[in-house]
Amino acid sequence: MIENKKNRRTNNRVIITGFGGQGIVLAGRILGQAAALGDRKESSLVQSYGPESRGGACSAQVVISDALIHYPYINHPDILVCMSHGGFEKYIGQIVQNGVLIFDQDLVRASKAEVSEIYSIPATRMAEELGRKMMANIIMLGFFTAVTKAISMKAAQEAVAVSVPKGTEELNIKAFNKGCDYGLATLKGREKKATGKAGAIS
Amino acid sequence: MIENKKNRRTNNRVIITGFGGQGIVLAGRILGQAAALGDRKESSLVQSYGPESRGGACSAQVVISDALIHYPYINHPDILVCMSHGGFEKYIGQIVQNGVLIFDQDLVRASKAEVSEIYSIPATRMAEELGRKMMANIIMLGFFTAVTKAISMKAAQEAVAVSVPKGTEELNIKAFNKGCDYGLATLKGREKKATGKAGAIS
Amino acid sequence: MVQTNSRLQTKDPCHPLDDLIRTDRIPHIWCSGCGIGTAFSSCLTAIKSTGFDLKKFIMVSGIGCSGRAAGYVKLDSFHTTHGRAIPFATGIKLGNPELNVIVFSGDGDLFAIGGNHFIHAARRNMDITVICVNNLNYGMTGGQAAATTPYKAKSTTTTLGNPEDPFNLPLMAYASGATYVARWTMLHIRDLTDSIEEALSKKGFSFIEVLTPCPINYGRRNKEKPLDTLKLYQDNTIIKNGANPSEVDIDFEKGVILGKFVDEDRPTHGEKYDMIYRAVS
Amino acid sequence: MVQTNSRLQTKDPCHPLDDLIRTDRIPHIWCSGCGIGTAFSSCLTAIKSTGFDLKKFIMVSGIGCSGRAAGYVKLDSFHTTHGRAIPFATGIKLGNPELNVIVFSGDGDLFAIGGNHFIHAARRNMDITVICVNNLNYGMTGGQAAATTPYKAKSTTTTLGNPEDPFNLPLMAYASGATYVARWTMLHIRDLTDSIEEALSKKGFSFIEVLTPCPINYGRRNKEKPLDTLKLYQDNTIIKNGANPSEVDIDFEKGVILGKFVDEDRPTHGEKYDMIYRAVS
Amino acid sequence: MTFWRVPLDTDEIQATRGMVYIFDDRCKGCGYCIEFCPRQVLEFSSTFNNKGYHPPSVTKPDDCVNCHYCEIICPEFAIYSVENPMQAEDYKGK
Amino acid sequence: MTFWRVPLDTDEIQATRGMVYIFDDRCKGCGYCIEFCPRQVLEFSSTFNNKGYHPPSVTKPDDCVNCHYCEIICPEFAIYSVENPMQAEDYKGK
Amino acid sequence: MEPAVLTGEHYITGDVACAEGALAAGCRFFAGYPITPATEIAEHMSIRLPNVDGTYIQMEDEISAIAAVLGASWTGAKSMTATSGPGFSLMMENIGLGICTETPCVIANVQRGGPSTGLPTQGAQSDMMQARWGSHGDYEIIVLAPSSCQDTFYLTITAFNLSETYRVPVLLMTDEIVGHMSEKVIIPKAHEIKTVSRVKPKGRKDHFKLFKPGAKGVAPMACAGEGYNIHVTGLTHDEKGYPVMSVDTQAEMMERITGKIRNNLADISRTESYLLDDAEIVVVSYGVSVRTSLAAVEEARKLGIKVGLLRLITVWPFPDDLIRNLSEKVKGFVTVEINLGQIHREVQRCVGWKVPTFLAGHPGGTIIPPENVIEILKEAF
Amino acid sequence: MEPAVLTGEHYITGDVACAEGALAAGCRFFAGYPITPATEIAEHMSIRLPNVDGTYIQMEDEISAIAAVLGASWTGAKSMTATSGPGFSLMMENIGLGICTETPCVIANVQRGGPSTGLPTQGAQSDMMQARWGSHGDYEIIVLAPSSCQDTFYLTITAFNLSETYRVPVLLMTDEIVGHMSEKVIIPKAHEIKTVSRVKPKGRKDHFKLFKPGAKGVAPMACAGEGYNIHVTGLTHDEKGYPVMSVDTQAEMMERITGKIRNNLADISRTESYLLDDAEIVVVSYGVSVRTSLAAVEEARKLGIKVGLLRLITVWPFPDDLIRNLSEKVKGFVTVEINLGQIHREVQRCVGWKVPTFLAGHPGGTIIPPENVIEILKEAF
Ligand SMILES: Cc1ncc(C[n+]2csc(CCOP(=O)(O)OP(=O)(O)O)c2C)c(N)n1
Ligand SMILES: Cc1ncc(C[n+]2csc(CCOP(=O)(O)OP(=O)(O)O)c2C)c(N)n1
Ligand code: SF4
Ligand code: SF4
Ligand code: SF4
Ligand code: SF4
Ligand code: SF4
Ligand code: SF4
Ligand SMILES: [Mg+2]
Ligand SMILES: [Mg+2]
Repeated sequence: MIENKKNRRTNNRVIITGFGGQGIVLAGRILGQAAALGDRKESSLVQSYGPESRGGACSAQVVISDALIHYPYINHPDILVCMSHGGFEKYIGQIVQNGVLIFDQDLVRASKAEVSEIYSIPATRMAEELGRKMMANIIMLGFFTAVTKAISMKAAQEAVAVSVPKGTEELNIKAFNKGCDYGLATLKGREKKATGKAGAIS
Repeated sequence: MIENKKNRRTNNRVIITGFGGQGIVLAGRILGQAAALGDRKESSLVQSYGPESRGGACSAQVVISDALIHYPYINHPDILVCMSHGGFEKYIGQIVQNGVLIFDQDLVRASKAEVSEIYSIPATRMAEELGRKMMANIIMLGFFTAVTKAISMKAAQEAVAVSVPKGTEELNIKAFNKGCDYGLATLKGREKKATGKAGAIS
Repeated sequence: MVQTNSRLQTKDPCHPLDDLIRTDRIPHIWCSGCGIGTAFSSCLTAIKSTGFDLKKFIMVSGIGCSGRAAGYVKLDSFHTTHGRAIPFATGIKLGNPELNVIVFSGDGDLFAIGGNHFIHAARRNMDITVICVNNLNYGMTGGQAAATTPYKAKSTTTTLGNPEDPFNLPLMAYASGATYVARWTMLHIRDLTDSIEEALSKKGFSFIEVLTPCPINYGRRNKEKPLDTLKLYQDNTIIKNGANPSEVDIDFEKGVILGKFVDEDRPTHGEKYDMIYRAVS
Repeated sequence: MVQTNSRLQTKDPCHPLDDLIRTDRIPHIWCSGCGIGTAFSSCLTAIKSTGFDLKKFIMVSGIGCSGRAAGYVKLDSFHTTHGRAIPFATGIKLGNPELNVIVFSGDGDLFAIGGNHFIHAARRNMDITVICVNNLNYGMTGGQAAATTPYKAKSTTTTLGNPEDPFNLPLMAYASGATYVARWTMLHIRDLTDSIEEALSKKGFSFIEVLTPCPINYGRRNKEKPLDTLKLYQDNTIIKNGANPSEVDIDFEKGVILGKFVDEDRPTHGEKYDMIYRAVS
Repeated sequence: MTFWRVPLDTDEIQATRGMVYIFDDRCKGCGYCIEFCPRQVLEFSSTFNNKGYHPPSVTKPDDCVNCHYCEIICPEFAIYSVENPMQAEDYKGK
Repeated sequence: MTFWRVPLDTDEIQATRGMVYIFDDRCKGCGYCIEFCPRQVLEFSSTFNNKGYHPPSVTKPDDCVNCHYCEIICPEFAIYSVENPMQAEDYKGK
Repeated sequence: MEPAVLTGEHYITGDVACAEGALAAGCRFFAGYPITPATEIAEHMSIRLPNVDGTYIQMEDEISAIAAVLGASWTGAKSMTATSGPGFSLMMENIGLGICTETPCVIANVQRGGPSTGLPTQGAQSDMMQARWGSHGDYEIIVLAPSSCQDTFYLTITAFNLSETYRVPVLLMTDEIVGHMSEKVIIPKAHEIKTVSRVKPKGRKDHFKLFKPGAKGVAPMACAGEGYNIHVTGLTHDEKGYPVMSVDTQAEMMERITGKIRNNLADISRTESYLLDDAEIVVVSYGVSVRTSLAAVEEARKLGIKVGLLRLITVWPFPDDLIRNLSEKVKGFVTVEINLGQIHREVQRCVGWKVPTFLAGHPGGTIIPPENVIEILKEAF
Repeated sequence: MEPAVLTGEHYITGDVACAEGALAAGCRFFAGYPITPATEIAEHMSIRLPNVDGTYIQMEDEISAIAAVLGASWTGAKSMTATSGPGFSLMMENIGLGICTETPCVIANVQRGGPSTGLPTQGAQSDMMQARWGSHGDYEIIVLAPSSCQDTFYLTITAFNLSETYRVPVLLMTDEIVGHMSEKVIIPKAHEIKTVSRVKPKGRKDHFKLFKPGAKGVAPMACAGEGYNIHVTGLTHDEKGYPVMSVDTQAEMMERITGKIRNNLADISRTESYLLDDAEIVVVSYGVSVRTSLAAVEEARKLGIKVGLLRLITVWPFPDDLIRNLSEKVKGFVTVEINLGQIHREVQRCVGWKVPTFLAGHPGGTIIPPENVIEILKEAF
């Protein structure tokens, strides 16, 4: 599994899911934009949401590809990002064999998930600590970028900066970096563990 | 010509024409109704009028027939009744060879008409004399009934009685009879003339 | 044929408003005794009196007898759909704010099917002048009850009497935000003309109700000959400028209040839009 | 999970209004802090208080967040098209005059697209009760300016401020002919409930405006947290029954006037129709 | 009912001498000009116009004060008045 | 700002003892009941409900006067109060 | 109270016949807005309805008229409105609501020349495709076209019956010519008139599902005030009537509202044929153009042309199979209609390119003259 | 003043791309009424228009929105509105006025699931027949369907250009999926964008006829305030614009308003083909379903199925001849669209029964999965 990381695929189908009001679609848009404008790939984002302005199930599907994207919907995500338990339950069965699951550890009870690669972060809690609960999505995006490398850090940060409300750029970049750092730390921890383990085995 | 009279055809295509406000369509309806309900024939009435409530060109086309009427429009009227000069000019060219022309002599200048059988009556003037200018149509109808015999007198009077506003039945029947009398007198006059003429020739 | 009482007849006698009407379409469709023509003529006189560039006057009508006005005025003129003259006029005004936009239409058009557009244009203080020919019924379709038909009046759809109460149009205009509101009858021609001229010269949403006879459809069913109606206009009206709009409902028994009821200055939609949205270059 | 402060917990705790809501559809779609739920709940309490047969109450809504109410009430209920709740309700009332018909809908639904139906139903004095949840914007579509949005307020379509002035809804209702007109906020719950009960018990066209927060769309863009809005409702309102409707426009700086403004008795549409058209056997 | 004969704004109008022009074929015979002329200058003619209406005719030419009321009340643009440059005397003897 | 704590109709409501019921999963954590309870009976709980909101919890059970204000202001049908048949004494010692 | 069924012989217009047909069918609510040439239906209803314990209201526009009709229908009253092109266009959104909520009602469109204000006092048949496709979204609808005054009387009854049977708005597409023409109309005795009313639910009120299909795929209909606590919405909804925003619920709902029409074609589709048995050429027509067609067919037969007439009484759902089958046997088709070829397209679609298809049409203002048809028959075959 | 053409690369939704396309085409007036999923077009226009000296107004409903658009167009401003199904239905009457008065303007319909309120936040393509037939009376109209955000940008420009060229309302039929999806959109330099404006009259103002056809059968257009004393009516009118209630004038007017579209098919009709040269089966599609179709065609080719794609960029006027000609060469057709077979009917009509035609469709809520198409391709051929 971990070997993959260095050689991360450049075509990715990402589903981000959560509640209305968490900024799921914005996260998807930043991701797509980073890929398309920053990393100069093709990318498409489709969203799905219900009649509720807040609290309803909501998802963003981002396809990142080197080739032109015909069909923008995702039946089997390579990467699934969950910010609600409902979203997790809905999509977890569809993830590809060697897919990646990322979730907010306070909002999702992902115990039973059978996914090869799993990352979690207390994004909402961290956002609350920053005093901006609605920046959980940006923290998550930082984390996502760090652990998946589906988009470049630079592209991601640039996309964050132009996508958030004027005046909040700095705070959002800070939130992004927080998520990012958490991701890098997680990776480091795992590498260590893996090395340790490998060491133990070899 | 005059011989025809006794043997008046029972299928008639009648066009009545005039201005909006003269009761042209009502006259047509009474005629059609008399034929259909009184004389138990088939009859249809189609009307044509413009955007004006008053004063615009207006016509009623009544087909009276022993057989079911498919096509209710009239290209070539057997009988043309004119209560405006405009209507006269529009339809006079379409009248059948041995058709009948009837007109209000104060409103139509029918000098040049090449029709075999022609009758005229000062219906509007007579109505004005009755103090009810808007009964000119009923006077005309009485005249029409008398000279054409296209509908029976009884059917016509019944139809008048049920078609006019409540309370005005009597006055209208009176008007109808006035027109009728005028028609009978006209016929008589012609017969005399014809006899005289015939006498003169023979 | 033209008659005159003078030996000195001008060669080509020409009605003083002939330059503002499409003479090739005259006589118009309005019935004998119909008051729309008088209201229309008054409006044309008012347009002239403003002295503004005639090229910049636009008349918009909806559908109805009154709505035919747009077809007779020799200005740029629009005969739109039933009830939609005001939003169409709104588009014209916004598309080219230099134009003076007059809506000339009927009570049914403006207040039955078109009522919503009226109240919203008034609310926005859209800079247009609306002249409503109120003949108390739908003339064009043959005399059905309208939202202005008096309680218990007869019409083809209320043969035993109208069970509904009519709107008080000046009150509706005032409540919606109109900055100029007046009512006249077609008999009060000079007042009417002055009022229209004043409304045209004033910025903002102006509304003028003109009572007119519809002898053919309303009059006939309610036992009013044309001259009877004009007599009502003469005898049973009271001119009371500044009257409270809530007290001017139409009741010919009490007497109908005429006059200018509202004349306020508030920024127009265009002024507010420009101020908020175009201030920054 | 149900919490309580009592040891004596009833076995099946049940909200006192559960019999009037479709509990299988709860939680509803309204956002946290949205005031529609409170206005709705107040309406249900009022319905109960009348003591009338619940089978005979009908709720009709248009489209919008507020319009979702019809989907949650356990009465015969109709969620119609945007703006058309009132004419739909009119059909119900005329089809079966025994029914008590309540229209519960939003300001956009009732006064933007639906404004014409409102004024005409009021004019007719149609015997229905209209409750307008006024959250100063179109909540459902994401917070565009409405015909109730204050001048210069922010919305997704007026990002620099609304260039239009809002309607004064009670004035509009009064000017159109409503026989009962009141305004409350969702914080004045007991007044509101009493008012709705009164309106339901009264014949004729009744109109109640309820100010409610839309924290997500209106509040967020105009820097009002939910509790800020409620504080405005508490601090900057003045209860003044019988106030002149033309003086109750909404201005939180001056103070917003609440209360019952109109309470008149006029024959309803049904009464007049019956009198004129059904008197003769 | 002489009241009928006084137009609503007679006072304001300065009395001069008027020439009235009538377009017979525009007229629909409503009679408003006749009824409201303050000087009873007009009467229905007996002739019919193209549309079958009786247009007004000028029966008291000398009495016209050019008040324009016939002109402005006419719904048909069928009548108007202009100031008469001739002296009243000119009419005499006609 | 104690003013905040007085509901608009406190006067009218007769003070008795109340039992409050809270449906956690209906609550959307708006805090209106908490803010407007005249006796500060309620506070936000720290737990999350199904939808991720913090429903109120009863922190001063004895103070509830069964004024129903929490019940009627709640937009979610998530809280209500009933009269408490128990004596105040019963709570003591809990 | 007057009798609702005016048994006897009458000489009346198509519009009045429509109103009398409605009353005979049990219509007790009419909401309308005046428009030429449909106004006379409203006017007649305004006089007659209160005398048969019904209610007439003139609304502020056509949108509110159709909305009120839907509302009244939900109280159990058989309801209708009548309009012409411009008003019909305005009704489109709420016709969709009627379809989606399966609300029985009848809408008469007395067609006049279009587009836009067009020719208000002159006839046309140019709203026929609009009748089928004028509201947004997919749906099926029932459309009938009368060709005489007598026919208008009966088809109005049929319209109500189909509407009640299938819980669907039914459109009566008449036109200015038939609407304004007068003919003898014979109204039979009340008991001779077959009227149908919606199926009412049985069983427990609390388990009732307002949109659960019963016989013929049509759900029994509870009404307002009957204690079922019904909920009715124009959102995509399940059998209970509750909104569910899902592709599956959408598919199920669409199957319900289109299936009940598509699967009952034999019951809904009505045609009449004249001299069709040995015909080599088929004239297809409907509404007032049938009169032209009959005249033309009779005339052409005299000229020795083997032509017959297929009259569509039900224009929608379109009798695809019937026309397709006919096309196997004949040499060609002529569609006669007062428009630029709306139903002609459908004939073409069903015929394929197997045999030639012609149109005798024009864009409105008057009936098609029989000569136009005969000319085509002579030249083309 | 901001630049109207935001040259550069953007990651934006189809709705925003539509708004930017409009601005780039020269649109300076927008009147709208919010409705999901079209609201974002209005929102974007509300911000952008005043900065390019244009005007945005939110009207009280969709009827007034389209009326204002028509009014503004007559002042010379390129004008548009945007809506979705329910609002589109409400606009039908005044779209007819636009057609009848030959008023250029663009109406975007971001389609969602119908009928009625349906599925407001979910996509469909089920207003395609309504786009053609939704207003009363006969007419022709131009309808374009974009399938990506970039495409939406360009087709909005095309919509304005065609609208100005032919003096006709042009409908941009997009859908929730494209409208709400985000993709890279490249906006070229202003001078690289070809925009067309209506032909203005020359010559004497007093002899000008507002509806007298010029080049391509389209009359040069004078606007309000230019001194031509124009008269514009929705009644049947002559070349001068004056109402004339006659069958002949109706025929002439109809020839003008339909002829200018029918006779310029080659210029108006736009299609794209993919792998069609050797195709035995033709997938016909438009709008967002083209994406499904492309995916399906590529997949099917891998399976050895000789299939190609015909994409309709202009859906109406329908390319009858193109499809008919294709039908001579291939074994069958599959129409892919998110509805119950609206354009499929047209394909059938053009193909006749020559070769089989299939539909890959469903009644809305989401895009058609490519698998559905492949299944048909595998099973049927
Ligand atoms: C959408 C629509 N509905 C109805 C009509 C029919 N119609 C034409 S004019 C009119 C009423 C006109 O009344 P009003 O505006 O008062 O004008 P008036 O004829 O009285 O001057 C109606 C209902 C129409 N043309 N369009
Ligand atoms: C004909 C039509 N136009 C537009 C819409 C979109 N729409 C749905 S709700 C709404 C506004 C609702 O505002 P309001 O009535 O104030 O309700 P709120 O959501 O604020 O409670 C709009 C414009 C629609 N559904 N139908
Ligand atoms: S019908 Fe009435 S309003 Fe219309 S022109 Fe005649 S008199 Fe005037
Ligand atoms: S968007 Fe506003 S009105 Fe709608 S539910 Fe949320 S808070 Fe309430
Ligand atoms: S101008 Fe006309 S109204 Fe005045 S006096 Fe002369 S004729 Fe009479
Ligand atoms: S007012 Fe005009 S239309 Fe009437 S009679 Fe006098 S001239 Fe004729
Ligand atoms: S009933 Fe509710 S609001 Fe009142 S005191 Fe008790 S907890 Fe507080
Ligand atoms: S008022 Fe209701 S929703 Fe709000 S916090 Fe209290 S219980 Fe929860
Ligand atoms: Mg009127
Ligand atoms: Mg609102």
